[in-house]
Parts: sequence; structure tokens; C-alpha cells
Amino acid sequence: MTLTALLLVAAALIGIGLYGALSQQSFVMLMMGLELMLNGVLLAAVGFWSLAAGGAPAGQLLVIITMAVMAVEMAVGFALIAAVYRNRQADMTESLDTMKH
Amino acid sequence: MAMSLLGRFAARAPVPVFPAVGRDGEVRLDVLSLAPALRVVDSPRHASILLVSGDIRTADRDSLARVHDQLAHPRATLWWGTQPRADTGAALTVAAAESPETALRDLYRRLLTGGHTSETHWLADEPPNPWRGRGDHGQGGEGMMGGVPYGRMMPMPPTPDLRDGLALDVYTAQFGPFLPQLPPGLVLEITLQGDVIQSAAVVRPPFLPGRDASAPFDRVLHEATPVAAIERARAAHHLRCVARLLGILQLAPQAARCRRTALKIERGGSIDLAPLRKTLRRAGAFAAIPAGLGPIDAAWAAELGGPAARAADQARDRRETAPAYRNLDFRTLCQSGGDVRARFTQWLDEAEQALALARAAGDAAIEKGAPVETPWGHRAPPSVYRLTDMLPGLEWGEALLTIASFDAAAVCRMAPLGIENP
Amino acid sequence: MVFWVFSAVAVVAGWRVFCTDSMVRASFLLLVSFIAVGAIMLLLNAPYLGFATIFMMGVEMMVMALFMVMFMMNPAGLNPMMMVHQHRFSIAAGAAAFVGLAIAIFTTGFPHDPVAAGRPVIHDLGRELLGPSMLIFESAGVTLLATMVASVILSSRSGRFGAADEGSVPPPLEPGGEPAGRRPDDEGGGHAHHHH
Amino acid sequence: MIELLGLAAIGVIAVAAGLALQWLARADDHRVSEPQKVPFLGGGSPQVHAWQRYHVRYYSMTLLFIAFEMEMMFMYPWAVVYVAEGIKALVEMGMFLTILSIGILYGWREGIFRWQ
Amino acid sequence: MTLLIASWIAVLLFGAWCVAVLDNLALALIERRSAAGALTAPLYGAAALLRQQQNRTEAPDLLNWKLAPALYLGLAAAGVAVVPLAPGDILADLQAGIVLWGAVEALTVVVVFLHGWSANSMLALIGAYRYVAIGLPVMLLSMFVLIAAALPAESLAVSAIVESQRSLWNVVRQPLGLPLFLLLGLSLSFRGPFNYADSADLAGGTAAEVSGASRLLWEFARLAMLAAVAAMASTVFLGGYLGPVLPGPLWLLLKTAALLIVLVAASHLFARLSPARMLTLLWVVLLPLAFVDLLWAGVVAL
Repeated sequence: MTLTALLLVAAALIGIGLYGALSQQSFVMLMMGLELMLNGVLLAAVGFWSLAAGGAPAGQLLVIITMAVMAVEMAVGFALIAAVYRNRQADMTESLDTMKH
Repeated sequence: MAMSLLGRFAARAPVPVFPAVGRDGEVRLDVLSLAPALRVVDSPRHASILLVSGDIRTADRDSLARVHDQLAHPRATLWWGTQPRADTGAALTVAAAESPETALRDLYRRLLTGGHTSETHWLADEPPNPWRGRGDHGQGGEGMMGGVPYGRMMPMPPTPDLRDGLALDVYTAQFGPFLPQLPPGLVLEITLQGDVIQSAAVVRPPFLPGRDASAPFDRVLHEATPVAAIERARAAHHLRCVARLLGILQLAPQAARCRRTALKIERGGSIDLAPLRKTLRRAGAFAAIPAGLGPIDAAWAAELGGPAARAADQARDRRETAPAYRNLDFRTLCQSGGDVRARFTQWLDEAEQALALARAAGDAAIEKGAPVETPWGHRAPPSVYRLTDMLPGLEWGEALLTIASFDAAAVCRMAPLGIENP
Repeated sequence: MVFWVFSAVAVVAGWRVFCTDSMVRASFLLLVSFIAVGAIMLLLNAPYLGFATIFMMGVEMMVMALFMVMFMMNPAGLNPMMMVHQHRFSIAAGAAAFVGLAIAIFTTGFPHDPVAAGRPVIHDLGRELLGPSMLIFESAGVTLLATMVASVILSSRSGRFGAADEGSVPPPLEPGGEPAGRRPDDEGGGHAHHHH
Repeated sequence: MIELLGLAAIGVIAVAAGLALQWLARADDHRVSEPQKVPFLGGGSPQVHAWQRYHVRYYSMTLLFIAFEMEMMFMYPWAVVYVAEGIKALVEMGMFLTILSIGILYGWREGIFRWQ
Repeated sequence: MTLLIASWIAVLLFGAWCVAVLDNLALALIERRSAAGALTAPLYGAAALLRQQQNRTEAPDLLNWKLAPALYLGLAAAGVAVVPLAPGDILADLQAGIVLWGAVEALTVVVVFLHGWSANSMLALIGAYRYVAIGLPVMLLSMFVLIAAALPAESLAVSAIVESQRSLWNVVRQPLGLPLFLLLGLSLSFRGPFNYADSADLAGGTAAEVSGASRLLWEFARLAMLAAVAAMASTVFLGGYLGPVLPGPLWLLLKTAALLIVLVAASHLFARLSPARMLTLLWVVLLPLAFVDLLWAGVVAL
């Protein structure tokens, strides 16, 4: 288990996540893509912390902050989805085209 | 070898019975459920034997077949005090007056050790709608929401929710007549959004309390009947209603204790209900019923009569003026509130009072044909107030509590046919 | 070896998230991906972070599943479908991201400084939280409070100023058209879905 | 690593045993007939699949929960150094929890713990 | 190692049987009937379920349906793996043992939800969703009390928490912790007042459509989970293997049995609130109690 291998796995997760975030039509699936990208970030951060930074405590804190970002993103994201659905009964990104009019 | 050993072991387990309760089948099932060798279960999937107790309405035959077919193999049916289905061949029957306990044990043993073959299905072995091979993947559906994937349709179009306006899918289905937590016979068509009821309609009403010439309340029509017998029957009836409600509060052993007490009371035992009441209070049974759930107003209460009315502060009781009760210092008990908790308390209060009256009555009797206060209020005519008006907006468990807080006669009067059905 | 197993699980589960039809399966496949990453963290001498990832993500994916089922049509995927747009572009973007990152990984020299075997990593983290990074820790608290308040305001209907959707009508898809919204005969509000 | 091995071993054994039990017991099962597959509703037969856009009545609570649960991530490491850091740790965590409690109180006032 | 694993499997099986027997005894006591056959009934019942056909519904999520009970059992087993039998005698001496418990609780919610979801049946679905509503906030309580228990030990490892109780058991130092943690036991195995998943008003809830060996596994895992919680509670709050005269494992066994009696009694003695009211109770009453427990433990530990 080398850092390079680890980062490759993280890169794969980020790549798949990016694909998901760009391609999915529905909000919730789009958020899954974002989460998967953050998953890759988590893995890379722990890898750096463990194998390249000699266990500097700030590395662990970075992981926790990333998780906090995920939690915030999810909570606000879902709240927005609920609010949008309540008013427009839409759950697709494209249903919000009307905002442009 | 190993299998037969397992089978012999299995045959010694308590018999898992799913009851399909028909007309007049409920009380005797309550008594039977106390037998230690049996276990009355809530879902046919958990049962090996379907016990049909009481006559099944013609309209319920399909439902019975459906429940029968839902039992897991090995399975068998026992008909208790009713005519078996015509097409079932050599059906096992037990007369209404006998206890089927031994028959059930014996049937279960033979079922597991190979002496009785597992019953086959009664309904046709085909999916509800033809679906195979249709749609993009042969799943029977088309597009996103079309077709009949795997034989059932996709959800109904959403309607705005009663509570928070979020328009999500609704689920409409008929519940009953054999759902253990509904009164026997009651079939409701319920529309759910999540676990909250959006609308409900009665498809078939529950069974009215039967007229049984040997039961005290009907005996009084033909002959003079001791007050003690009448009051004991009242206490037993109320305790069985309490037991039904306790089951929904997840208090099964306390419910069994209520049923056991009811049986002892009917057999003439002199019982103090205070310890039972204390147990229930400590279990939080009163507190667990939400305050103000299922309220009825004065007019509604007056129309229903009986304990439900007295729970809504309507002090009407025939016993106040009945000559037989004159020396017994009878006083009408009432609750304020008229909600589920009040009805629950009223049943317990009246059961206690009835036992005190039975003790005090000595050999006083009610003469033949005299009007007597039944334990369940008026039996007829249909009320203008609807059970189904109470249910929308309630969570599933709360709705069941509300229904269980009325006795079968009250539910019957609030559930007439043909009005809600468009 | 164990690392490769978990890596494979993480990547394959992450990929399957976007292939499955059932929303519940998709959420929990993502959870499987997170659990595999958590397990790798355990292998990397991060005992606390590994289990913490599993429990945090267990909860988050549970909530994710609730919302997926709540707002997606055909949540169980009984009618298989593929709801994607700009598909080729997305695949290209994902692949480009992976290749770009991989090149960066291979061309960058990383210092080799593994965490010492007996290092009390959980203590380290605790001291960091209460010492140098105290401000981060407390501002995380405020951020979370803001998140809580915002999500409650946005998601619940009732509030001080009445129902959130009072008087609201879904806007039309075209100016002057009928109010938008789902009708059963009108799949997804009139979008072309790619059925595969 | 050895401690993880024990955990993994017992977890895998339990899950495998569970799956094996269900698989072995399948051997002499009857075929499941179509009427047997109908979901139990006490005798009724549903028109539609139960899988639907299920109206979760507590969705606001789950969002509050996600944000609140994040604080656990900070609390575990805090607990480890608590005695060493003393009163300072108590005050800092007290502040942190107070801030988050305001969120809970707000949510309660908005009625998110009721069924929506 | 092999011996330890074998003994854990024995503990799970024996523990589940004990809980089932205790259940029967409690029911007989409350119903005021004789308790004849309480010892053997669980075994015969298990044989009966093994002989029963395993049901399936129309278009279920079969993979998850079969996986859910097995995973649930796996979680119970994993939870019990961090409990030390005697000093140094522990299957998984994790540095972050109580965080593992957090993960077990979170994944239990997922597994129970999957069990109810995958049958594609309305009553099971309601049970699954109800369980999530209650299971999530209950988890917070247990995490707070476990963190409180970790304060005096200055470690997240379960073995260190036991050793920190040599002078005084945590149940004395932080008296609110044990009852709050026992609530978790009732919730994780959804019994009595916390039976929101498999309740009677849903005709068995998530298990309403399940029969045969799958159901046996599910019910067994519920019992094992309760036993696991009791073992963990006796370790964290009652000093685990610590005790005079008798050998350590025996002390652990005795304490676990005592807690199991309490848990089983509580699961039959109390009525269940409606889910919405329980939710309010958890957030508004019990969570502040957990805060108090933490504060109390913090002040005592200084």
C-alpha cells in the first residue's frame, strides 16, 4: 500500500463522482456524485496524513472538516430540494429552467 | 433423518395460529388465545394453522382465501364453529361449543411430522396482472411510471398532503377484514401518504355483537336474570375491549391478563380490578394515549350512547332508573374529554363499578323483558357521524387506537355502507 | 492485499451507484463505498477516523436514502431507466479528471514520512482541537448551527410567517402556459428521458 | 492490525453463518405460489406497489440530526484529552454544545419533532 | 484466537437463548400464568421456524432481504467483540472501541430499514420508516453516555474504560449513563416501548412478510443484539470483569445477566408512545439528560 496507489484510488473515486455530478438529472443523484468526490478527498487526505505528513494532527482535522462540509452540504441541499419540490413539484435540475425566464 | 428429528422437535413448539375471525367468533377466540400451547400471531406469514372462527360473510370469502394462501408451508386450516369452504375436500371442523385446543395441537403435530400434507393454494396461481415479457426489460412496465411492472401498477398520482402540503405518492388499499388490529369484519379502504391517513372509507362494517340466548343480555329478554350475571358480563366485555386497545399500545402480556381476568369474571370469580389498574397505570397505558386523540362532541356522544357517551360527559344510563338497581346505590360514572383516553378510562371505571354492583347485588334480579343497559350502547340505527371522518390526518398507530377505542356496536353504527362509496 | 480488496470495493460500489435503478440500493452502495474507505483508513493507522467515517456516513446515507425515495419517481427502480443528461460529456469529464489526477500523482514526488507506529493519534487530534485549532472547532459549531436553522427554515412548511408554500402556484414551463408539475400522463414535466 | 482481524473474523463468520442458514433451509422449501406473494393487508389486495415516493413525516428532523451529529466527530477526540486539558476543555465543549443546543431549541419551536 | 471466536459464538447463542427464556418468564409473570416450558420453548420454536417455508413477496429486493438479517447478526457479533472477558482477554482490543459501537448503531438503523424496505409491502415499509425516526436520535443518547464514560479513562478503548473503574464503577460516578444506555438496548433490538419496527399494530412490521429460516435468523439476531448491549453496558458502567473473589468472566456474566433481566422486564412493562411523541421526548427530555450526564461526568472527572 503505497501513497501512489492510494491516491490513484482516490482519483478514481473523484472521477466517478464527477461523472455522476455532471450527468445525473435529479438533484439527489447529483448530490450522490458530490459525496463520492468528497469520499475520494477523504481518502487522499488520510493517505497524505498517514504516509507523507508523519501524522501531523492538522491532517486529521482536515478530514473532520471535510466531513463537516459533507454534512452541511447534505443538510442544506436536501432542505433546498424539499423547498423546491414543495413549491414546484420538481426534482430535476432542468425543471428549474424557468428561473431563467 | 435429521429432518424428521427437526420435525418432531418443531411439533412440540407452541402452535402458531393465525385467526380469521368471522361473525361471533371473537370472544371465544379471546378465550382460546389464553391456552399456553397456542400462540396467536399477527401475520399469516408467522403461522402454520389458519383458524377460521365464526361464520365468514360471502363478501369476505376471497379475503379468506387470500389470507390462507399467504400462510407459509406447511399449513393447514381448522374451521371452528363454521361451515368449511365447499372445495376444500376433507376439511377439519370443530363445533363452536368445543375448544379446538387439542385438535389444533394434534393437527400441528401431524403437519410437521408428515401425517397431514400441507394445503395447496385456494386462489389461482397466477400474478394479479399479466406482465411477463412486456416493457424494455420484460418487467411489465413502460416508461418511468407506466405499465404493470411485476403485476402491480406504479403508485397513484400524487395529491397535496393534508398535513404539510408536499404532494407525494399515495397508497390506497383495502385493509381487513382479517387484520388483527381492526375489529373483526371491518374492511376499510385507506389512502395513505407515508404513514398518515389521507382518507378512509368503509367497505364492509364489522360484526355487531351477536345475540346469544345464553348470554345474560339476551337472556333477560326471555327470563328474569340476576343483576350479578349482567354486571359480570358487562365487566368482562369492557375488559376485552381494553385488551384490544392494549395490544396496539404494545402491551400484549397485560392484554392477555385482561382477557384472563374477563374469563374469570364470567366464570363467577370475585376479582379486584385495582391491581390490574395499577399495572396499567405503571405501564404508562394512560399516558401513552395522546391527549385529545379521537374526540367526539356532545351530539355525537348522545347518538352513540353507552360507555362512549358517558366518556364524553353524557350521564345517561338506564340503570339509574331501573328498579333492580335502586338499592344498590348506583351512580352514573362519567369522564370529561370524550377522547380515546377518556373511553379507555371509562371502560375500566365501569368494569370496576360493575364488579362492585355484582358483589352488592346478592340475588337481586331484573325481570323478564325489562330494559337493561347493554355494555355497548345503541345497536341501531346508523349514525350520521362517521368513523371515517375521524381518521384523516392521523398516523397509522393513532388511527388504530382511535378505532379500537370504540366497541364493535359503535363502530358498526359509525360505519354504514354505501355512503362513502362513490 | 487487503488494501486492494477494499479499494476495489470502494471504486466498484462507487461506480454501481450510478448504474442501479433502485434509489435505496444507490444510497447504500455509496455507503458501501464509504465503509470501504473507512476500512482503508483503519489500515492507515487512523483508528478513530476509520470508524468515525463509517458511523457518520451510515447516518448520512440513511438520510440520503430517505430523501432519495421521497423525491424520486419510481424510487425502487421497478421500471429500469437511465436519467442522465450530457452523458458523453460527463464520462469524458470524469475520465479526464481521473487521468489528470493520475498524471499529477505520478509526476509529483511525495515525501515519505509515515505515521510512527505507537503514535497516540487520537490524543493528537484532541490536543489539536483544543489548542491550535480551537477557533476552527468553535466556528464549526456556529456553522453547524447556521446549517440547522437554515435547513429547518427551508424544509418545514410551517413557520412564523405562515405556510411556506402559501399562495404559491407552480410556475409554467413556458411563459403564459399551464402551471408545471407532475402529472401522471406527463412524465417528468415534459423532459425527454433516455430510456435504455 | 491483529485487533482488526478479530473484529473482521467474527463479523464475517456471523454474516456468512446467517446467509448459509437461509440458503441451506431453502433446500426443501415449497415453491412460493403467486397468491402467496401478495403483501399482507389483512385480506385485501393492493392495486399498486408499496414502493413509492414515501412521505417521510420527520424529514426536517433528519436534516437537523445530520448537522447535530457532526458534533460527535469533535467530541470523541475531546474526551480523550479532557482530563489532561482540564477546565479549558470543559468550557470549550460547553460552548460548542450550547451553540448546537440553540439549534435544537429552534427546531423544537418550529415543530419539527412532530409528524409533519 | 480460535478459542476466543468459538467462545464468542457460544456466548451469542447462549445469550440469545437466555433472553428468550427470560422473555417467556416475564410474560408468564405479567400474565399471571404458569411458566411451564419456558426453558425449551425457544428451542422448539426455532426448530419450527427451520421447518417453515421461506416466503417472498412480489418483486422484492431479494438480495437485501436475505442480507439484512445476516448483517444484523454480524453487527451484534461485532459489537460484542470489543467486550473484554478478562484483562487482556479480548477479541478486538480496538483503540476506538466505543466509536465502533457508534458505527454498529448507525449501521443497525440502515439494516433494519433495509429489512422493512425490501419486502415491498406497506406495513413493513411503515415499520422501517418509523424505526429510522426513533433509531437516529436514540443513537445520540448512547454516544453521549459512552463519551462520558470515556472521560475518566482518557481513552476510547473499552479495555481502558474497564480499567478506569477499578476504584469506582461508572454507574456510581455517572448514574444517568446506564439507564440511557439501556434505552439504546431496547431501541437497537426494537422491543417493548421502543418497538417501532416490528410492532403489533403493523402485524409484525418489518418482519410481517418474513417466514421460515429468515425470520428465525432475524429474531435470533434481535436477541443477540440485546445480549450484546447488556454485555457492553455491564462493561462500560458496571466494571465488566472487575470484582472480588470470583474470576473475571464470571463477574461479566453475572452483571450481563442482571442487566438482561432489567432489559427484558422493561421491554414488557411499558407501553409504547406514538412515534411523534417519542421523537419529542427523545430530543427535548432525554437528550438534555444526556448533556447533564456528560457535564456530571466531566465535573467528577476533573
